This record gives sequence, C-alpha cells and structure tokens, in this order.
Amino acid sequence: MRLISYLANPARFLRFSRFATPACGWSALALIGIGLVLALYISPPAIEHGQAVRIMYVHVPAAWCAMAAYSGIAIASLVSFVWRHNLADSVARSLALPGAAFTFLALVTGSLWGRPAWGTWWQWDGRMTSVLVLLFIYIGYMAIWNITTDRRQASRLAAILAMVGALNLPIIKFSVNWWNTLHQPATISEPGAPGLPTELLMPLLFMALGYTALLAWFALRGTEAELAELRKHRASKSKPASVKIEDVSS
Amino acid sequence: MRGEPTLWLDNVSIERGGRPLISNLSLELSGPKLLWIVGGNGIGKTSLLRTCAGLSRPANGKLSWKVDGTNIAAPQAVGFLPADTYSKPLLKAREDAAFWAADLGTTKIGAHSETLTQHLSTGQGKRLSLAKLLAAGKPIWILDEPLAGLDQTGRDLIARHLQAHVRTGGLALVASHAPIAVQGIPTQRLVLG
Amino acid sequence: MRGEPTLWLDNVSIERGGRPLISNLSLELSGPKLLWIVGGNGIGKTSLLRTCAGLSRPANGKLSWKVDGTNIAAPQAVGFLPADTYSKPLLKAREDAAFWAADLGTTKIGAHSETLTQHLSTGQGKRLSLAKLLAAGKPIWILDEPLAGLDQTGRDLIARHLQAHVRTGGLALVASHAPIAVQGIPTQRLVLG
Amino acid sequence: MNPVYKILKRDLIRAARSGGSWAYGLVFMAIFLALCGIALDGDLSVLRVLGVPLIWLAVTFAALMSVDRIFADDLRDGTTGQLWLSGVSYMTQAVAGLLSFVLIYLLPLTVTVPLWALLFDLKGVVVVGLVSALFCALPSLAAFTCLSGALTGSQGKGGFLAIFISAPLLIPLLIFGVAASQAYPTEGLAAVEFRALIGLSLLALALSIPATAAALSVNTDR
Amino acid sequence: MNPVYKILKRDLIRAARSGGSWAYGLVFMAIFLALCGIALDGDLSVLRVLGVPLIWLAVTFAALMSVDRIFADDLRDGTTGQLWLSGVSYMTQAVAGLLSFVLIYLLPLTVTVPLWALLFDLKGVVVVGLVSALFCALPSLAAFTCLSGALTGSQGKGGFLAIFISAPLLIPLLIFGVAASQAYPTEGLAAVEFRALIGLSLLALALSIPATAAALSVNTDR
Ligand code: HEM
Ligand SMILES: Nc1ncnc2c1ncn2[C@@H]1O[C@H](COP(=O)(O)OP(=O)(O)OP(=O)(O)O)[C@@H](O)[C@H]1O
Ligand SMILES: Nc1ncnc2c1ncn2[C@@H]1O[C@H](COP(=O)(O)OP(=O)(O)OP(=O)(O)O)[C@@H](O)[C@H]1O
Ligand SMILES: [Mg+2]
Ligand SMILES: [Mg+2]
Repeated sequence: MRLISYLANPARFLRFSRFATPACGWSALALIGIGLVLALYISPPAIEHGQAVRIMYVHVPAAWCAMAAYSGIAIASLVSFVWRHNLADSVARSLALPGAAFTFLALVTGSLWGRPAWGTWWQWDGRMTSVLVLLFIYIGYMAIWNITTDRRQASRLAAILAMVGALNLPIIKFSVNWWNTLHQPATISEPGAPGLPTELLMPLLFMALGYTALLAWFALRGTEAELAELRKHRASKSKPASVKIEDVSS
Repeated sequence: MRGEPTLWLDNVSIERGGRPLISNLSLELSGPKLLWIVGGNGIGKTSLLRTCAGLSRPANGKLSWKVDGTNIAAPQAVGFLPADTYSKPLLKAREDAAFWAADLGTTKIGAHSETLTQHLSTGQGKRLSLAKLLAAGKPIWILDEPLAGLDQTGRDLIARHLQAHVRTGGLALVASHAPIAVQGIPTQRLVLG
Repeated sequence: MRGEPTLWLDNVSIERGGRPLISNLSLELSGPKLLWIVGGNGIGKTSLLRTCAGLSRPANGKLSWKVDGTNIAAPQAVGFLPADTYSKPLLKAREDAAFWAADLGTTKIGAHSETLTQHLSTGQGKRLSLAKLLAAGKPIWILDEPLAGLDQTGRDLIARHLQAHVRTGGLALVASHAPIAVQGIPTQRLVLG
Repeated sequence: MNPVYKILKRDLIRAARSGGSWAYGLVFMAIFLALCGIALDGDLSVLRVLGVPLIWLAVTFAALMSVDRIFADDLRDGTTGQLWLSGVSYMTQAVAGLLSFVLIYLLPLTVTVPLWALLFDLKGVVVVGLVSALFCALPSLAAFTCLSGALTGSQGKGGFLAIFISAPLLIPLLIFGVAASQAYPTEGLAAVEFRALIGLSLLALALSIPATAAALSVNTDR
Repeated sequence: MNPVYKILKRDLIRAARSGGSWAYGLVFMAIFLALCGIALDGDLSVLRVLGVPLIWLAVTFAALMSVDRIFADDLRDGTTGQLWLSGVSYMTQAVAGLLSFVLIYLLPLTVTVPLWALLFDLKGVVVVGLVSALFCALPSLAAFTCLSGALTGSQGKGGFLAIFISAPLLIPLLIFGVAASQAYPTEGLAAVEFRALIGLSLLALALSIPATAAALSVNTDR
C-alpha cells in the first residue's frame, strides 16, 4: 500500500518504471522460456493423465493469472473510483487485454485438456461457465473503454463494471466446491491439500511466475504509454479563454 | 423575498476533450444580479454554465452554492434552462409540463396543451422549458441561449421573468448571443475571449 | 451569374395535426430577392419552408420550381438550412463535411475539423450546416432560423453569404425572429399572423 | 407527488403511446418459442423436457432486448440531469427506472408464461414452479439489465453493448432459475435453488442500484 | 463520387468508431447460442438437432435487432431529406442502406457461422449446407429488415412494429432456410428448398427496394 501511494506521483512512477518495466519484460521471457523447456521436455508424464498433463503447465498458471489480473483491475478500479486517481485506471485498463488473453488461454487449454481427460471439449459446468463469464466481463470492460469518448467518463464507467464484475471471482474460485462437477477442486493452491510432486510443481512455478511478470510488464508499459500520451497532450495544448467582467449600465 | 443566493467558484478549470477552455477561474457571484455571459462560438459558455449548475465536474477546482451564507447542494439552488429542449416525445405538452409541475399558461402555450411535444415548434419547445424553470422556483437561474428561437413576445416574457427574478433577490447567469436587455436590474457582463 | 430561379406556389394550403396553418397561398417568387418570413412562434414558418423545399407535401395546391422559366425538380433547385443540425455523431467534423463536399474553412471552423460532430458547440454545429449549404450551390436558398446560436462573426458571415447569393441572381427565403439585416439587396418581408 | 410514482406514470403513458413497443419482448418470446417448437418437430416428449429451459431463455432474452429503453432517452436529452436538479437523486432515478422496467417489460413476460407453457404441454405443477422461480429471479434480472442500460446509456449505441455487459451476469441466474424450476415439483418452494435465487436477487439489488446510480451520475456529466 | 459508395464509406466509419457496435450482432449470437447451450444442459444429442434452427434464429434475430440502425438516424435528424435535396434519390438511399446493412451487420454474422456450429457439434456437411442456405437468404433477410426499418424509422419506437412488419415476411424465410440447410447433406445445392430460397430473395429484393424508397419518402414528410 505504501508502495502504491509512493508511486502515485507520475514523476516517481516514471523513475521506477524505467527499471521495472524492462526487468519485468525480460524476466517474463526467461521464466516462461525455462518453464516451457521444463514442461515440454524434462518433466515426466503424469500417471493418470499421460502426456496430456503438459497442458497443465499452460492451463493452470493461465487460469491463475486470469483471476489475478481481474483482481488487480477490480482493486485499481476501486482506487480510481473512490480517490479519482488517474494512474490507477491506467493500470486497470492495461491489465484488461492480457487478462482477457489469459482467460482465453485457460478456456482453450482447458477444453483441449478436457477432450482426453473427460471425453468432451465443453460442458456447462460451474467452473467453465464462470470462466467464460469472466471472458465476457473482460470484453465488456474493454468495450466500455473503447466506446466512451471522454476519458474521465470512460474510466468511471469501466470502474463501475469492474467492481460489480468482481462478484464473479469467488464464483470461479468456489464453483468446484459448490457444484461438484467435472473440474477438479484445488489441489495445488489449497493449504493442506495433497499437493503435487516437485518435478511437476517446478515447471508450474516457473510458468506462473513468468506469466505474472508478463502481467506486470503490461501494466507498467500501459501506464507509461498513458503518461506519455498525457504529456504529449499537455505540450500541444491550446490556450484557455480569457475572462473579463464588466458592469453594464441599463 | 428569498435569501440571498451565492455561487462561488474557487480556481475552477474546465476542459473538453483534453483542451482547456477555462483555467483557474475564481469568482464570487451573489444576487440580486444578472450575469450576462458572452463570447464567440465554441469558447466554452455552455460548458461553464453546466459546470456552474453542478451537472459537469470541473477538471480542477471547487464550486459551492450558498443561500444566506450557508452551503447548500446544487439541486436546491439551481434551475437550468438548456439550449435544447428536454421534453419527452410521445407525451402531450400538458403531460410533460405536469411531470415537472409546470404550468403552460405561464409561457402562453396553454392552447397547445394537447399537442405531442415532438410536434411543438422550436419556439414552443423553448417556452415549455421556460415554464419548467419557472415552476422550479430556484434562487439561482442558469440560462443557456434563452432567446434563441423565441418571437418578440417570447423574448419579452423572458425579460420580464428575469427582471422579476432578480428583483426578488435572485441570481441569474445567462449565456446569450442576442442582447439581454433587462431594465433596472444590476447587470454585469462576463466576456470570454 | 446563374439563371433566374423562380418558386411558384399555387393555392397552397398547409395543415399540421388537422389544424390549418396556411390556406390558399398563391405566390410567385423570383430571384434576385431575399424574402424574410416573420411570424409568432408556432404560426407555421417552418412548415411553410419545408413545403417550399419540397420536403413536405402541402395539404392542397401545387408548387413548382423553375430556372429561367423551365420547370425543374426541387432537388435541383433548393438548398435547405434546417433549424437543427443534421451532422452525424461519431463522424469528425472534417468527415461529415467531406460527405456533403463542404469546406469547413468557408464558415471558419477549420480548427475543429478533428472534433466529433456531437461535441461541437451549438454555434459550431450551425456553421457546419451552413458550410454544407454553401457547398451545394443551389439557386434557391431556404433558411430556417439561420442566426440562432451564432455569434457576431457568424451572423456577419450569414449576411455576407446571403448578399453574395442574391447578388448573383439567387432567391433566398429566410424565416428568422432576429432581424436579417442585409445591405443593398432587394428584400421583401412575408408576415404570417 | 412521489417522484418514483411520477416517473412510473410518465413511462407508462409513453409505453402505452409507443405503438406497443412494450410488447416487443412478448412477440420475441412467441416467435422464439414457436420456432423452437417447429424445430423440435412437435415431439412432445422432447418438448416437455426442454420447455422450462427454453422459456427461461426466452424471458432472459426478451428482457435483454429492452435494455436500451431504460435510461437512454433520459440521458440523451438531459432529463437525468434536470431530474437531479429538481431534487430527484440518482439513486431514486435508478429505483424508478428499475421499477418501470419491471412493470412495462418484465411483468407482461412473466404473467404470460403459463400461456407459453401450453405450447410445451407442461404439467400444472411444473408451470407453478416455473412462474415462482421467475418471480424470485425478477429483481436480479431487472437489476442487471438496468445497470447495463445505465452504463451504456448515453452513447447512442447501447443495444448490443448492453446485452454484452449484462449477459455474463445473467448466466448464473439462468442456471439457478432452471434448476429451481425443475426442483419445484419434488421439493416445492423449500428447494435450496429457490433460496439461491432469492439470495442472488437480493445481492443483485444491493449491488446494482448504487452502481446504476453511479453510472447515471457519470453519464450526466458531459 | 458515387453516392452509394459515399454512404457506405460514411456508415463504415461510423460503425468502426462505435466501439464495435457492428460486432454486437456477433456477441448477441455468441451469448444467445451459449445461453441456449446452458439452458439445454449441454446435452449434445438435443443440441445437434436444435443447432441448425437455433443458428438460423440467432442470425434472424441479430438482424432484426439492428433494424433501427438502418434508416432511423438519417430519418430522425433530417439527413434523408437533405440527401434527397442533394440529388440522391430515395431509391439510391434504399440500396445504399441495404448494402451497408449487409456489409456491417449481416456478413460478419454469416461468415462466423462455422464457428458457432462448433458449439453444437455439427458435422462439416451440415455446416456447409447451413452457410450456403444463409448466403442464399441474405438478400431477402436484408431486404425485409430494411423495409421495416424504413417503415418504422422516424417514429423512434421501431421495435414492435418492425418485428411485426417483418416477422410475417421472415417466417417463411426461416422455414425454407432451415429446410434447405437440412436438405443439403442428402440433396446438395440442387434441393428444391435452395431454389425456393433464391426465388424468395429475388422477389424480396424486387419488392422491398421500391417499397423501402416509398417508405423513406413518406417518412421524410413531416
Ligand atoms: C474449459 C475448461 C476449463 C476451464 C475454464 C478451467 C478453469 C480453471 C481455473 C479458473 C482454474 C484456477 C482455479 C483456482 O485457482 O482455484 C483451474 C485450475 C486447474 N485446472 Fe482447469 N479448467 C478447465 C479444464 C480443465 C481440465 C480438463 C483439467 C484436467 C483434467 C483441469 C485441471 C486443472 C487443474 C489441475 C487446476 C489446478 C487446481 C489447483 O490446484 O488450484 N482443468 N482451471
Ligand atoms: N469531447 C470533446 N472533444 C473535443 N472538443 C470538445 C468536446 N466537447 C466540447 N468540445 C469543444 O469545446 C468547446 C466548448 O463548447 P461549448 O458548447 O461550451 O461552447 P459555447 O461557448 O457554448 O459555444 P456556442 O456559442 O456555439 O454555444 C467547443 O469548441 C467544442 O468544440
Ligand atoms: N402533428 C401535429 N399535430 C398537431 N400540431 C402540430 C403537429 N405538427 C405541428 N404542429 C403545430 O403546427 C404549428 C406549426 O409549427 P411550425 O414549426 O411550422 O411553427 P414555426 O412558425 O416554425 O414556429 P417557431 O417560430 O417556434 O419555429 C405549431 O403550432 C405546432 O404546434
Ligand atoms: Mg453553447
Ligand atoms: Mg420554426
């Protein structure tokens, strides 16, 4: 929180992001690269899933990051709505695209995995449906940004949608418990759950960290771009009107 | 005689589409007074009025509305006459007026009470809006181009009502390209340019 | 100098909502001339103008448009400036003008070419409509409240263009509550009332 | 006079004069359900199974199709701002809009459900379950639809965007609604799905009304 | 410059700037079909049967929902009359409106049908039949929709009237369309239903364009 209020100043933010942005970008590349190598060549196939388990290394972190990105959007939206902070909605806005992409990835890999695992591409169970809903919310969120011509207005409207849409997050999380359907309940992320063997966990961890770095890169870069835009605008500003008051004799 | 209304602008800046229209305007206006706002097309009169009415937020700065020195909210203080009508199509003039508790007689369009509002002529539409403003009975009037589209009797009507409003202590902000000629009330002119 | 345009009304009656506004009006108007139409709100000026432009059918009677004595269709003869704008939201002023082959420079709003038309101010919208009228180059101009919402330079612009139009043989019908002051051209006034 | 009542009255008059635009949803439902019937070749055994979900679907879509009729007009011509100036808070306007939406668009749909049920040869108890579930879901259906109406209102291009925004919120409703209707014949109103529906409705109202009010206030600012 | 081309260009710009409102037909379809899937509980055997008619229905409704986007704006702000004065006949305006409707709203719907077909697990040959039938029906779909758009245009209360006007015209289209799609796997393009569809399309164009022009001219008069 202190970091956030520290960075809320644009100048300080730019100083921070000059290092942070490339750092995030490169580490994302490296982590995902290592993760992919581990996942595709080094880790063994799982007992019950066979080679299809490799999908997991893409699927699970994508699903996590989809939710993480949305949580980020929701929190940033709250900040921007309540305290009218411009940087916050830049962050929220730039998280939307990668978030939507991860959601899409989770859906596609999930349904690719579903074919060998459950014998179907798609079922309307709670988990899948709520993730699909998340994708819709992402698209709606981006659409509001695109459709509204006034930036101030767009940010507030989008923030309202983001905050209401946050209702979907617990639904995604707990859908597997509420409706016990096809999708397996949390095994990795639940404390006290059985967990995975390390050789399966390692690539997963790399991928998850890599995705997270990628998210951070998007958020930082989007905010930078927004600030640059703002500065360019300032530079090309026309002059405001002069104001003069005089008495009129009637 | 109502209490004396005050409109207070503290360092207000207005932007539209990223372009600054008005910057750092500080003003204290209090009734009884007519403030006539003039300036070329697109200079920012409408934007200023909407901000003063509390309908738009300024990019910067603060506004407050007071009566007899105590702060009140904009909805209690301000009546706004926009340049375009806001009557609902498919309602008869009578019904639309009743919704705002307005009386068509006050602006001499009683004869058209059964006409659907979308069939009213330009001037009749303006008169309908004016009737609504009069019915609201607010201490601060904000009028955007009140004379546009009105015939001579309509313009006289506006002048008379403005006069009565200011005489009873009211404050009026009027943006108009046509001269606002009102006899015997304190008038100031705010020139944007 | 173009051919001399004539607008011919033969026993024209106009009704709105079953109420007769104008009955059995016969007129022959030919350029060069400015016809200033006046009358109270709701008397039927707009209805008359729309009829003269061929946009509304009269309840009775006939109209014809001629240039140098030969009948032509309304679309060849008439340019119409309505009281409200007809620019398309979501288009930039530049694009909207280009659609009608109009030039924003002619009415001095070239600086706003990148603004979406729904964000133009009242007067800027009017100027855009005017630019479209000028681009069409028709021999008969029909203008409904051309001065409403315009600042002083805008009004001068209209006067100058009207003058030039009539000087080159054109015919202009103008309904306006504000006085249409144009120097040195033959002007008639049609009073409805 | 109470402002909510005034707004309701105004909207009712306008709806009555609009050449039946309020019936749009009904017509959609009729065509949709008739076509589904035709498509399924009038096979009653299939129809009886599909009846409940298809009717739920029709109601949801009919509601969605009226989204841009709620606040758009008022936002576009400035009435929302004028109402605010006349002392009607955005919250009150949100409530009034919601109520008038329910009265004009949703109620006719719900009330005529037994009629459409005939098409599918549904049994009496199933119809009762269906209608009760619909009534429980009505508030959240209206709340979400209103919210998206307010969010997209003044853009003059509401329609599809509004659908797009509210549909994801409506999917869970649909799932619970169908489940509740199907649980009724065996478990009655005590079925857990009914409680879920009512819970969802209360939640939806609690969330949507302030959000709608906020969206209205943002959209008034120009 | 050719006026039809000019109008098309203008409408394409507007569509592109409207935050993707042209795509909302697609979204409508996606959501509609997804919701159908949910309501039908993802039962593939039912979905496979309902797939073709539901997709037809979705296309038709997506088209109908755009009815008031065709001529309404131009009629309401007086552009139609101004275009007429600038020498663009009502007939030309009708053709331009029809073309821009097809380009902006219908084509994206038709082109993406194979995608939606996946949802219903339809076989390749069925999809080909479906798409060919849709293309044959496109002109009449557009023609009917345009006509009702022009008829109801300036009233600002299109909805019900539009659906009512176009529904009787569209129902035969739907019936033939579904029949043609279903006949394709066995009979190919030679199926009599295809000829019926094409005939209907030609007839619809021949009837609707002059009727649309007439409706435009009537609605310009105020
Ligand atoms: C389209 C279909 C699918 C979707 C939308 C989906 C969605 C998700 C989501 C959102 C999560 C994160 C849950 C959390 O953090 O609590 C997740 C985790 C997971 N998914 Fe899927 N999934 C799909 C298909 C599958 C399939 C077919 C399998 C394998 C049989 C699978 C296995 C897993 C596993 C093992 C996890 C990790 C659970 C944990 O320990 O947290 N998913 N999925
Ligand atoms: N969203 C926007 N983007 C760009 N420019 C805008 C936007 N909204 C308004 N403007 C511009 O802001 C300026 C102020 O408009 P405003 O309506 O306040 O002018 P006005 O003084 O009332 O003019 P008029 O005399 O014509 O009524 C105009 O130049 C207009 O083009
Ligand atoms: N469909 C209708 N039903 C009833 N009355 C109508 C209808 N359409 C128009 N009117 C009436 O016809 C009259 C003529 O309107 P018109 O717009 O021609 O007046 P105008 O002279 O231009 O007035 P203004 O000076 O206000 O612009 C008005 O009184 C209007 O109320
Ligand atoms: Mg103005
Ligand atoms: Mg008029």
